[in-house]
Amino acid sequence: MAKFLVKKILAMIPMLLAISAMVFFALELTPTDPINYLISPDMASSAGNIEALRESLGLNDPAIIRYFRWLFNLIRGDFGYSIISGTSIREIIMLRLPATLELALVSLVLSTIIGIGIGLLSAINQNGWIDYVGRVMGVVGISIPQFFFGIVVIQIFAIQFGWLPFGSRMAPGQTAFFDRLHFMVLPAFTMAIAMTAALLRYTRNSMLDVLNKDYIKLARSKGIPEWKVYLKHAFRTALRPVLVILIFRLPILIGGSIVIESVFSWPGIGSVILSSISAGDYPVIMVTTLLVAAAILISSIFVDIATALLDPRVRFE
Amino acid sequence: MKKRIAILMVLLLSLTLAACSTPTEPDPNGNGDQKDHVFYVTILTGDTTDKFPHLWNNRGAIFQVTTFRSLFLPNAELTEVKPDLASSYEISEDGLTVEVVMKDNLKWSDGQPLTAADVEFSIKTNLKAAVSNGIYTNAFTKIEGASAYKEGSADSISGLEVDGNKVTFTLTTPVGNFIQVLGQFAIYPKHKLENADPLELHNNDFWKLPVSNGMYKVTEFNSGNYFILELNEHYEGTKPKIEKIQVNFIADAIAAAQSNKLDFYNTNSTDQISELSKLSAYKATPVDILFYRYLIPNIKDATGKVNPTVNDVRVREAIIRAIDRKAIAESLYPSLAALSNAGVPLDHSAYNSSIDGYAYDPVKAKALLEEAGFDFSKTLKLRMYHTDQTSIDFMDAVAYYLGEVGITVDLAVFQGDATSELFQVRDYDFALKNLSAFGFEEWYGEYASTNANFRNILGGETAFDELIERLNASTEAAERAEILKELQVLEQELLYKLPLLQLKNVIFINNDRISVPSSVKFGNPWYNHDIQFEAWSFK
Amino acid sequence: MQNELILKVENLHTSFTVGPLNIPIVKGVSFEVYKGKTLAIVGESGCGKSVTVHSIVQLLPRNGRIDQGTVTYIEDNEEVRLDQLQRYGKKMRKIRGENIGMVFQDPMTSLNPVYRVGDQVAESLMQHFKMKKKDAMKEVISMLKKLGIPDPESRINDYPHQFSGGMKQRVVIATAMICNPDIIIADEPTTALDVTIQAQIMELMKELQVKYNKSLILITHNMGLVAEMADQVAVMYMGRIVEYGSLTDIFEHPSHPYTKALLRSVPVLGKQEGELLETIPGSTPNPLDCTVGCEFADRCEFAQEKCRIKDVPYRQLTPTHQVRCTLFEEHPEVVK
Amino acid sequence: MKKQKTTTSSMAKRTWQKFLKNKLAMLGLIVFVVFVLASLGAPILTSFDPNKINLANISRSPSWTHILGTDRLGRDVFSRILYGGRISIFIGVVSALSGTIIGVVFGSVAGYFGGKIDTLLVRISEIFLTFPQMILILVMVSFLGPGISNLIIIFSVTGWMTTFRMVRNEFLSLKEETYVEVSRAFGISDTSIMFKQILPNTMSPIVVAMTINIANFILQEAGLSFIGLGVPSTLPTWGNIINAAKSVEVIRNFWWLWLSPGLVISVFVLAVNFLGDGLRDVLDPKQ
Repeated sequence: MAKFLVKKILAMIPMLLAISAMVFFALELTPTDPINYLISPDMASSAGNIEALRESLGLNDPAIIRYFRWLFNLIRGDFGYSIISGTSIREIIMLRLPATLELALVSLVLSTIIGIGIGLLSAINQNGWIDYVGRVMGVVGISIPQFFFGIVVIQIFAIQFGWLPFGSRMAPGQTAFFDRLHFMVLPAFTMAIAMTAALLRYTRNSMLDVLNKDYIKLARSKGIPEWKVYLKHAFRTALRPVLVILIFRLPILIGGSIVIESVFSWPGIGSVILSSISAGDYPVIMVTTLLVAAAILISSIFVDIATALLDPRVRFE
Repeated sequence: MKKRIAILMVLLLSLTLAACSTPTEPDPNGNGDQKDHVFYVTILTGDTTDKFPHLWNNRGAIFQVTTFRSLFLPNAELTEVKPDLASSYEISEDGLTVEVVMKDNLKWSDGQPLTAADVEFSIKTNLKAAVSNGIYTNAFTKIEGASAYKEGSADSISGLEVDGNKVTFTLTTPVGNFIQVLGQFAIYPKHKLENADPLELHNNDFWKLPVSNGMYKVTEFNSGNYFILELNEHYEGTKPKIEKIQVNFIADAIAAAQSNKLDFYNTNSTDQISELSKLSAYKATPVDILFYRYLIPNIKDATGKVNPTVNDVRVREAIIRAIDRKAIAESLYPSLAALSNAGVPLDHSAYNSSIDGYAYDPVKAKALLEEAGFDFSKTLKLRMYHTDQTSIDFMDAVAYYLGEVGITVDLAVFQGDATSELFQVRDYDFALKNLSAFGFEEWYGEYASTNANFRNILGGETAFDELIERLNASTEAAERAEILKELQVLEQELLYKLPLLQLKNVIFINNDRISVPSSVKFGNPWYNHDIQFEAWSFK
Repeated sequence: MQNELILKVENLHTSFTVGPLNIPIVKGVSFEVYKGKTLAIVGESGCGKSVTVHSIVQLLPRNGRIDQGTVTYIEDNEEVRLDQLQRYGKKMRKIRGENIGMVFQDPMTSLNPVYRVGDQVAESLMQHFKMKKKDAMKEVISMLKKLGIPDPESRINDYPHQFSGGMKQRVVIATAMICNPDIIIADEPTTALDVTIQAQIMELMKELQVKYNKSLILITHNMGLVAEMADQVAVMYMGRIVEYGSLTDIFEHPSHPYTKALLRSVPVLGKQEGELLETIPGSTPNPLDCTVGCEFADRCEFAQEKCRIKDVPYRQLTPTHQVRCTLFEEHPEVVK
Repeated sequence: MKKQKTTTSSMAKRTWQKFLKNKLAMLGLIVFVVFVLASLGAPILTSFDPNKINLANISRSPSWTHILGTDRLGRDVFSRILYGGRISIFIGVVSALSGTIIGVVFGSVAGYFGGKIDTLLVRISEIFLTFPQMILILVMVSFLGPGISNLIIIFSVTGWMTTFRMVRNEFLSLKEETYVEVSRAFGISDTSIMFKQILPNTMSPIVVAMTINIANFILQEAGLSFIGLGVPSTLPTWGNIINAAKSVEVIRNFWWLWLSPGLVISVFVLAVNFLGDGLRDVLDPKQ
């Protein structure tokens, strides 16, 4: 297993290098002066000082040298600066990423429980009423725009009933987890909805697929109880493809958080990405993209591990 | 569908209940009685959230003016100054020598003495800093020897002398607002920042827990969440009644207001104004500030290459005449926007009422376009960098009005960052721009041939240069008014910028909790001025 | 040799619901299985052989349903009506695990890929005899040994994908045999295997059946296999048994044109599957199109008008031999 | 040959009958057609110009004149939704079409030729599949800029992978079939075999995937416009109309500004998805 992991991680490195090179040279193509990655022209005091900074930072060097310097800085955790606010990108990410991860994880858990649960029931009761409800839910969930769903729940639960706050991550200064739990309810549910629908559909299809397999028939022919057939024989095998999308969903949730965070004024990485794209803050866009790419590569390793754990055929290859 | 909704409702409900069953809203400062004696202010996340915002760019936030002082303290109009760190000043007759005397026994919040050396250090560092508001750079480069120091050919500034508690500035040309600029310029502690790189001063770790010189000092910094200001025992002035200020980094001011964690806030967003006005606790005070919203034409670049679409002044006049600025202002910014015809507001004493103002007149606009031989088959590129809904609505309306006189408009938001797009890439005919100005000098300074940015779109026209120089040098009110009137005639004639509106700012104070003396007058919230914070108290 | 009846199927009708349609798949099938004997059900794919046996053990897919008929299992002179039991009820499950073992067509897909082989074989022991895992494993090892799997002590910890096809089928047979059932239903047990392995597995099955006196229901389309294995033969076409008799009846006196056609196409053992159909003209009709008369009429060289217009009864040729064909109208009808 | 023709037409007839019986799919088809017709017939259904601002009449709630009210610039919301449908549906359909074409071409090439080009294309599709589509789209928007044609390009470039995989898999299995080998033996060109012989056999899953893609792209256009990075604000699209509803003030006070476009998007996308699912049920031989 350890060898397997090391191999996977080593295979990740050229991938990351390639992506980082793409990111860097894409950055080079943008119309922005690289000095703007450090100092917003609006805030700049004078051309002379900027030139001095440019020289002292080696921005006049050839691109290839700058690429490796940039890469080296990235590895050291120095991600550069936002053009717009002048803040270090590392600080931005350190501050905002936890908010997004928190939201993403909560909605991941929610949608996993609901999605897999209903998907399972739906498959077991194929063509029954649960299945019908589940299927309609599956389609409706991927059809309603997330932001619209968000607006609707804000209108109902925050404005009409006033039960829940309509935005933000916490009341000012109240950082304790339980003090701000109710801030998470609406965004987490809204975020979970599309994913629940997708998981539901996947689980249902995967289960139906497995239920048609001969080994289910064989299991039944052994005379074991139905629940055992479903949970022990069918679900465990059906879980593998579901798990794959489940883990791959985490980075996708970060992408999805862009809209959710905009609706709920959630101060996470999604709103950073959005505001940096609207403001043309390329360094932030690129670094976050790179991070998401890294996150995906890492989660693909997790997918491999999970698949290996679930499926001996993969483990013994 | 119904079932689905029902299931969702149940789930949402159960989570709601779970959330509510946790102890609701415990008073974080739980002293039993309902009032918590913390003054709540906010910074919107989106700004830097891991550091105290440095003061050489924006200076006017309430937590900035109460922590850091300048040599002088301006009034709300920013015209007169009171002593602050300095006790007095004197300007020579020719306006070239300025003598400032510091108060004695001043101390930083860490107990170290605050002396003229800190002033000298701050000005020298500012000249080398990469990030600084243009008003400081403009004023300080006029000090004798400043350029040599900046370029590194001299170790000290010959025109900046410190003698005990007296600082003497020798200027190369008179600077009309030198004292006002010193009234804004925040003094930094030399003993803390001496070894910092001026180019990256704004990112220095000093700002995580800065040593201050105002009424308050920063005592706790919780990155991304909040920081706490408490009384600075080394402050020599009147001790404020409010003992603690909490500055929260938040994403949404309305949410903070609804949770009663917002005592002071200022904004020019119509949505926020409308929402906050609905909360009975808040008292709104609109303030007139120099906040311009205007279209800039991309006429010609620094090498003289001309953009034929907008080069003809008749086209520019036609465009300003085609837009019903007044109707847009009234419907989109009710009671917040005023029509703007020039750099000087219409109700200002220096406004030149003889200028035309180019009122809404689509017929004339069409005639002008035809007269100028405008090519109606061409698409006019209209750009903006604003992403808030009101600005988008605003520009949609502008595009509509231009369409009404037969111009095909391509309206879009810039892809890149605003400054690069406006002055380097320059792929547009007209762009919407904002300017929040300290004084008229900044509005007119944009016309100067030396303006590093605008010379790229105005081609370095020198028509304004002489008047601008005179304005910069003049301190006398009547003389300034004369110059301003001339400038207005000139700008109206040349139309290098198309003024649309001026926006007010609205200050909201939580009237249920805070009492503010009636003598307090609010000015431009972006700049340092006396708000008598020491007299504010809890009700 | 007096035969002891162990399973009796009478007039079994099974249909599948597809959308709004109810498609009859098995139409009035009757046969008997005797202790220690082999019944072979032969026919082309899609003729309803598998559905018939799945109906017996109630392992039909969700949309399948027994419409009428009886399935009686006789254990120690006690008759159990399998068709009346609850599909996944306790009794039915007990019968499935303990009394009737099943071997499916494709060993590659019959074993759950994610569990160890030993666990899968032991599962029914633990379920039905409440055995401890350790004891169950001992049983499994000895069973695998009987079935000729080398080194069973270590192989029980392997996963299915580590076995070859033939070995997998032995494991499946072990699963079917482990609770010592009376009847083994083998649904085309060798179709998916290599030719040489086919022979081995069949030999093994024959040996087991004889040695332990099991009854075997063998489903196949391979007449060669039938000749080797069966005591009784039922020839099925389109959901009906068209001819039913002892091995000699069918091979020495084939009567139904379809049986004859099948025999003409008897391949040498191991001949390719596809070649069978080439000798019978036409293709299998849509089950929905066959409502009255003989389903084979369209492909039959002796077809007459009467084959198509009214129901064709079974005729008794000899006491052990029945056929459903209009060519034998001089023989008495089978009375049911 | 003649006989085959009758069987195909009876197949089509049976498929159509099956489709008619699928209530949800029929409902989807009807809603789809109604919305498309309503957008195309906008000038008949409303006399308001969707872009005509009327600053004297802003943010009015629904009335007989303005059945869905007016927006913050006094434009008629009903008219904007009708005209907006043209652009939103156009973007969805055209992007899905061009994405399908890319997927089909790549998929046929990869599946038919196999080898290195197959590995390369599969790798590329995997990268596109695993990367969050929203971020990918946003990054591309930040380089290409917003606008209808750019959106279509971006959607096509980021939405071809499902079709690609399907077509590739079909090709991989079909190219081994006898008729392909015979055609090859007769010297028929590769392109002709690919597009005339094999491709028709893969049509039904392609149609299903394309339908689902239409729904996806309409959702994505709405999402992008909602965050202000889609179609320029001067053009009405469903997303642009609801874009105005971001502030709490609008959500609280001007429900008609977000409820009607939101419902329109949801209902339309739902209809297309039902249609797609229905088509899958009807066309998929496995069912």
